[in-house]
Amino acid sequence: MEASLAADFLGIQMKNPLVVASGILGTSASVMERCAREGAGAVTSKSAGPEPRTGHANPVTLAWNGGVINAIGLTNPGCREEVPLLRETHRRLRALGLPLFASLFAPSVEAFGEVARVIAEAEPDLIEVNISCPNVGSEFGTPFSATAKSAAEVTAVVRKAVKLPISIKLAPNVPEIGRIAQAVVSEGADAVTAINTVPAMLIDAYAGKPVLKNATGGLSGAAIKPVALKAVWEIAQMVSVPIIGTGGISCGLDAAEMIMAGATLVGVGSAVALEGPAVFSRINRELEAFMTQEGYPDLASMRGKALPQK
Amino acid sequence: MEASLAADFLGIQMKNPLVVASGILGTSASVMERCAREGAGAVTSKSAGPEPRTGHANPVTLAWNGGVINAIGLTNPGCREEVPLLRETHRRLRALGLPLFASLFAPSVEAFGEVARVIAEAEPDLIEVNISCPNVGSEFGTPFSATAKSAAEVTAVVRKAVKLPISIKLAPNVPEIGRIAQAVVSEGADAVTAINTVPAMLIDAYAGKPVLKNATGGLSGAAIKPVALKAVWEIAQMVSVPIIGTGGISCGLDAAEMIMAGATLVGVGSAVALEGPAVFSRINRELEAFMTQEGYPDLASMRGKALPQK
Amino acid sequence: MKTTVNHRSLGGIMRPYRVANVLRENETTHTLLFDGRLPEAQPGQFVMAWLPEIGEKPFSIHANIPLALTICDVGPVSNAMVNLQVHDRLWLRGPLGNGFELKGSKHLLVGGGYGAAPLSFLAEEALRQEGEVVACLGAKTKADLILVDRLTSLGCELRVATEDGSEGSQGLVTEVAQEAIDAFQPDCLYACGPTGMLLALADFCQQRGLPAQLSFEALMRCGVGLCGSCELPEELCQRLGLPGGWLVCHDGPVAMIG
Amino acid sequence: MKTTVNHRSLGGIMRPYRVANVLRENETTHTLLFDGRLPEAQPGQFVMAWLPEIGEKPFSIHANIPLALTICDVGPVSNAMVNLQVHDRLWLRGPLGNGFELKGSKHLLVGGGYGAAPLSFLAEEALRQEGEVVACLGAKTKADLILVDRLTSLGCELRVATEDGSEGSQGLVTEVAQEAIDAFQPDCLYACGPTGMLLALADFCQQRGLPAQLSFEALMRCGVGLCGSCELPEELCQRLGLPGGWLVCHDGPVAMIG
Ligand SMILES: Cc1cc2nc3c(=O)[nH]c(=O)nc-3n(C[C@H](O)[C@H](O)[C@H](O)COP(=O)(O)OP(=O)(O)OC[C@H]3O[C@@H](n4cnc5c(N)ncnc54)[C@H](O)[C@@H]3O)c2cc1C
Ligand SMILES: Cc1cc2nc3c(=O)[nH]c(=O)nc-3n(C[C@H](O)[C@H](O)[C@H](O)COP(=O)(O)OP(=O)(O)OC[C@H]3O[C@@H](n4cnc5c(N)ncnc54)[C@H](O)[C@@H]3O)c2cc1C
Ligand SMILES: Cc1cc2nc3c(=O)[nH]c(=O)nc-3n(C[C@H](O)[C@H](O)[C@H](O)COP(=O)(O)O)c2cc1C
Ligand SMILES: Cc1cc2nc3c(=O)[nH]c(=O)nc-3n(C[C@H](O)[C@H](O)[C@H](O)COP(=O)(O)O)c2cc1C
Ligand code: FES
Ligand code: FES
Repeated sequence: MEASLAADFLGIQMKNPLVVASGILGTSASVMERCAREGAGAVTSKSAGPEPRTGHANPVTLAWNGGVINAIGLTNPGCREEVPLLRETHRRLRALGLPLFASLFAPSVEAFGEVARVIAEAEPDLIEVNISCPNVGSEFGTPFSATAKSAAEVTAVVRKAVKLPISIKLAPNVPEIGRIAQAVVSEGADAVTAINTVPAMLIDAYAGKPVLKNATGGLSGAAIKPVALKAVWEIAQMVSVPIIGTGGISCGLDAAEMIMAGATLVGVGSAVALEGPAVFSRINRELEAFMTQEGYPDLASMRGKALPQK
Repeated sequence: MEASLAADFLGIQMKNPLVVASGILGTSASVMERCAREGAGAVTSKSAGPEPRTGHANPVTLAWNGGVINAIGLTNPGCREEVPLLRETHRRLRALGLPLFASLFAPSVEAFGEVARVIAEAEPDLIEVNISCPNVGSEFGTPFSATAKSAAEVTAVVRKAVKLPISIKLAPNVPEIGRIAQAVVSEGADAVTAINTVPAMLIDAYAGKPVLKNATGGLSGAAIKPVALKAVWEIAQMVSVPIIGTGGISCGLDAAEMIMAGATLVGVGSAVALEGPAVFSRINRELEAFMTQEGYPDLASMRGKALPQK
Repeated sequence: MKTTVNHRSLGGIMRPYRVANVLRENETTHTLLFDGRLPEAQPGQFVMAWLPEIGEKPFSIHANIPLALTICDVGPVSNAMVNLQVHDRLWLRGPLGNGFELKGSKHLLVGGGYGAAPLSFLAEEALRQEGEVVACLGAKTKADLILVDRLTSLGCELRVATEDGSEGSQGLVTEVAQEAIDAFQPDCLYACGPTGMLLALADFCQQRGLPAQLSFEALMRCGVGLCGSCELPEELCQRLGLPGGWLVCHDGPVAMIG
Repeated sequence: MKTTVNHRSLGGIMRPYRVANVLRENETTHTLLFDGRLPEAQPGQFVMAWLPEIGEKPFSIHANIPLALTICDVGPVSNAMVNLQVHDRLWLRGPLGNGFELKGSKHLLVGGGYGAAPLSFLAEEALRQEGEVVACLGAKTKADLILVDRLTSLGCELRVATEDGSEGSQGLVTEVAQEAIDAFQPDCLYACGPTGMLLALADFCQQRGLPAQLSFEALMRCGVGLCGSCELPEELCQRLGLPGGWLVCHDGPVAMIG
């Protein structure tokens, strides 16, 4: 019997657990529709903030060891421009039976509430609150994901601002990500997304300079899969809300491992660079083949399998 | 003219900037002597604690994406047994003109002072205080490197306990490693070592289980070089003590990049698995060739080149 | 636990190359020849070129043995690159994107401005395979034309158009190209140049049922299909019969039409 | 920015294999045959074998086409492995360590206990290269002997010793080996077994000026030369003429003597 990839996420029915991670091709209705057509189970839009941003100058992405290091710098049209874009995207995704997750960020706790209120006008299926972008530190200071306290504050403000389901996106570079997850859940987060990129930089010895124009950036892709697995595995032991496990997933086995670590959905970002949005249908195919072969009838039967047995 | 690899570290004269990272072959006088003979500039002993430890059961190390993930679990004979081992090692290294760095750890702030006092009997050239091992969390709780406060407390205690130069070894999984470096320096650290491994885990989809017996471990090697570079680059902007830049260094260009990020010495760990201790002479050769070709007469002329210009 | 990074590279890391020679094509355009080559570059593919503290921009591969880029000075980054001297370094990552695919044996190449650069690489390959090549080049004025001699000496039949008639026919290169289609009856058309030129050619080829391979430009940031900034506008995709969300860096730069 | 991971692999990641067949060598020793093979394994190299929630231990490669391990039940991990059934999984990383290097054409193989396992792989290779192979196997008693038939059927000349004389000569395999050295005049001796046996052979070979390749065992943890746990004691290194700090997993398991 063929395994089923169907996922239930906060009552949203999805064809499969793969989510286009925020910042990956989430810039237009047409490109998000493309990801949907090529096999994604849900699409996250590029994080939108209070005002338009052009982001950092090139170089903004570099390959690293099977992964990527980026400092795009949150390029986005601003939340007000984003609303019609999200509406149009939502219309198209709905026709294909896919949910839309809308990502947002802001420079202050209060601004998170305001941006969330604006984005909520587009009625996405989920608001993903990006409190963990490592690439705007020089402007915004330490990300809110740095401590349980600041993460919880943002969550509370967004929770008050909108009725839609919210997921808080956490950063890996903290001593205990599980405690931060606990804090955001206790302030009303419906889900947790983990992880954002790992703060990092490349230097070119011949140039004697950082390569990214922004000097530092965030590491993603294969290189960080073990970091993401550990984060999700820890969070899953601390909270009972669903987790969108993201980081380094590039094949069906990776996705299975992420679900075994406790994830309900699986975010895919950098792997898109390997073969374009077709990566989603490949990962789904591989995941289904793995599940069928190993006798997992559905995602639930696999979820959390690598967690300590109670 | 040939470039000089000579390094001056806290007044200690070294033939080259390469340091055998703690936990890498630092278990006996004979194996540390071997590293010295094969080209290292200094050798760090395996971290010793208050009591003997067998460490975790196998599997304790796995290859990952050009790097390694390990959960050795601080296998060591205990600091009292360590003293004669260090004395003998020191005797042999001295004959070869190399300094010995002695690493230690402890489960509590006070115990750090006690272990340091014992280890100091062997009179190593530097005591490296490992407050950042990710592999004993289940026994010891969050590493002391997690916050500026706990890191500073350990530093103060060790500072009081011994007269020898001390370096505090920091963890990468913190929001702002530069602030932690500042805190330990203000409590009297003579140097900073960064980074320890990045907390991580591997899961095997077919087994449905974590692969390391300890479930989680620490990532090292090529995969983490960008994380280490960023940590050192940040620390170098916050403190003026020398930095032992460690993480993912496996060739001469890597070493040059680490020095350009602000490191005075360069730790090498996982790359030893690529070709054995011969890796030290290769990296030195490559570094010297690079410096000669690019017209850097000495390490000082290269140091901090990738830092923001003031 | 399997690592899958064996599909398509991520564009590779930046590698420094040294300028081995500089050819002045015209007042604003220089061809830089380098001391190395890229792994397996195809005509039509591009590289991202970086100068520390200046910036990074995409450039078509003009030749690969030895590697050459033809750079037109239009702004700060290209200006710094045009001013590079022999022995200076330029950092490249790539090759990126797809390339042209030679179809049949009669090839019509149409280049506007520095669009001639990838076409010269393509012509070389086509002639190596013993195809017949007609190349149409266009520019505002004679002084803006590039690579005319290079393409002629390779063995292409050349047709030139300038807007002011200072060289070749007066008018647009699209007009010369249309004449060439009728006269030469090519198996496929390959073009690189401004979007307006490409769209005009696309319409004309669609009418004639002639397959066309058009190399587009766009604002590139990541260069590897992640950031979305190089997406071809949806109206253009519809007009060209391309699927929506077409990415110049990943699906292109060459769009296969018809 | 260059990534250098092209020297020696880090032992690779754990990969699951399935048991395709189990051969019972004796009461405590089984040879497991698997449904795949390792990339380029040499006789003398080893793998780290893992069973989830049980443990990981090193085992010599007995054969690679198909892959086979010969496992003797001496404790919890080896016990679980000996009890694996057809279709069960075992996870392996490797090949690790160096291998034997065939020298000359007359080869003397000496195995104690499951030390016969890598020697069978070596004999196969030596005979493929048309060398002459004499193999000496030793054990406490007849029931402990393994791979006697396998080595004979490969075409080796076999000499067996048991401590109780229940099979072959009575005594230690080292004695039989000494006789074989005199009678056969080999170009090199290759041995695997308990440390005492290896040291006795090393002394004897050094006296005779015969090169020897001795495969050592040690407590292995990382298996890739990082943790130091498999270091051969310094006295042994001195006695064998090996450099101090010799690591069984990285420099060995095969020590080249003389
Ligand atoms: C796939 C691809 C291949 C390319 N190949 C080449 C090539 O082989 N040779 C080459 O010279 N360029 C090529 N380009 C274009 C090249 O990337 C730009 O010319 C360059 O980015 C300009 O950068 P800049 O910082 O110097 O100027 P910018 O600051 O980016 O631009 C300065 C001004 O010039 C305008 N401008 C930009 N491009 C052009 C243009 N083509 N014509 C007129 N005005 C323009 C801009 O809008 C801006 O107003 C290619 C682009 C792509 C996407
Ligand atoms: C390079 C290398 C190659 C090896 N190749 C093989 C092989 O091909 N086949 C194989 O069966 N084993 C081989 N071994 C040994 C094998 O790794 C051990 O037998 C195994 O680790 C035992 O693990 P365990 O957990 O079952 O027992 P443990 O708990 O580790 O050991 C149980 C008890 O048995 C003792 N013991 C361990 N090894 C032996 C031994 N060899 N003889 C007698 N007592 C012993 C221990 O000291 C302990 O008291 C090899 C070891 C090395 C280092
Ligand atoms: C080019 C790029 C841009 C990104 N932009 C965003 C963003 O805008 N908002 C966000 O929350 N995460 C962003 N991320 C992080 C990803 O969503 C994801 O968390 C991370 O890349 C790890 O997943 P991966 O290894 O599959 O790429 C970005 C990542 C990349 C590579
Ligand atoms: C097998 C292994 C054991 C280690 N043991 C220790 C240790 O005992 N004490 C310590 O401070 N760091 C230990 N480390 C961390 C290294 O010293 C080093 O900080 C880290 O591996 C990053 O460097 P690398 O990428 O060059 O390996 C260990 C690392 C490895 C791979
Ligand atoms: S430049 Fe980023 S998707 Fe094309
Ligand atoms: S087993 Fe770790 S060094 Fe050999």
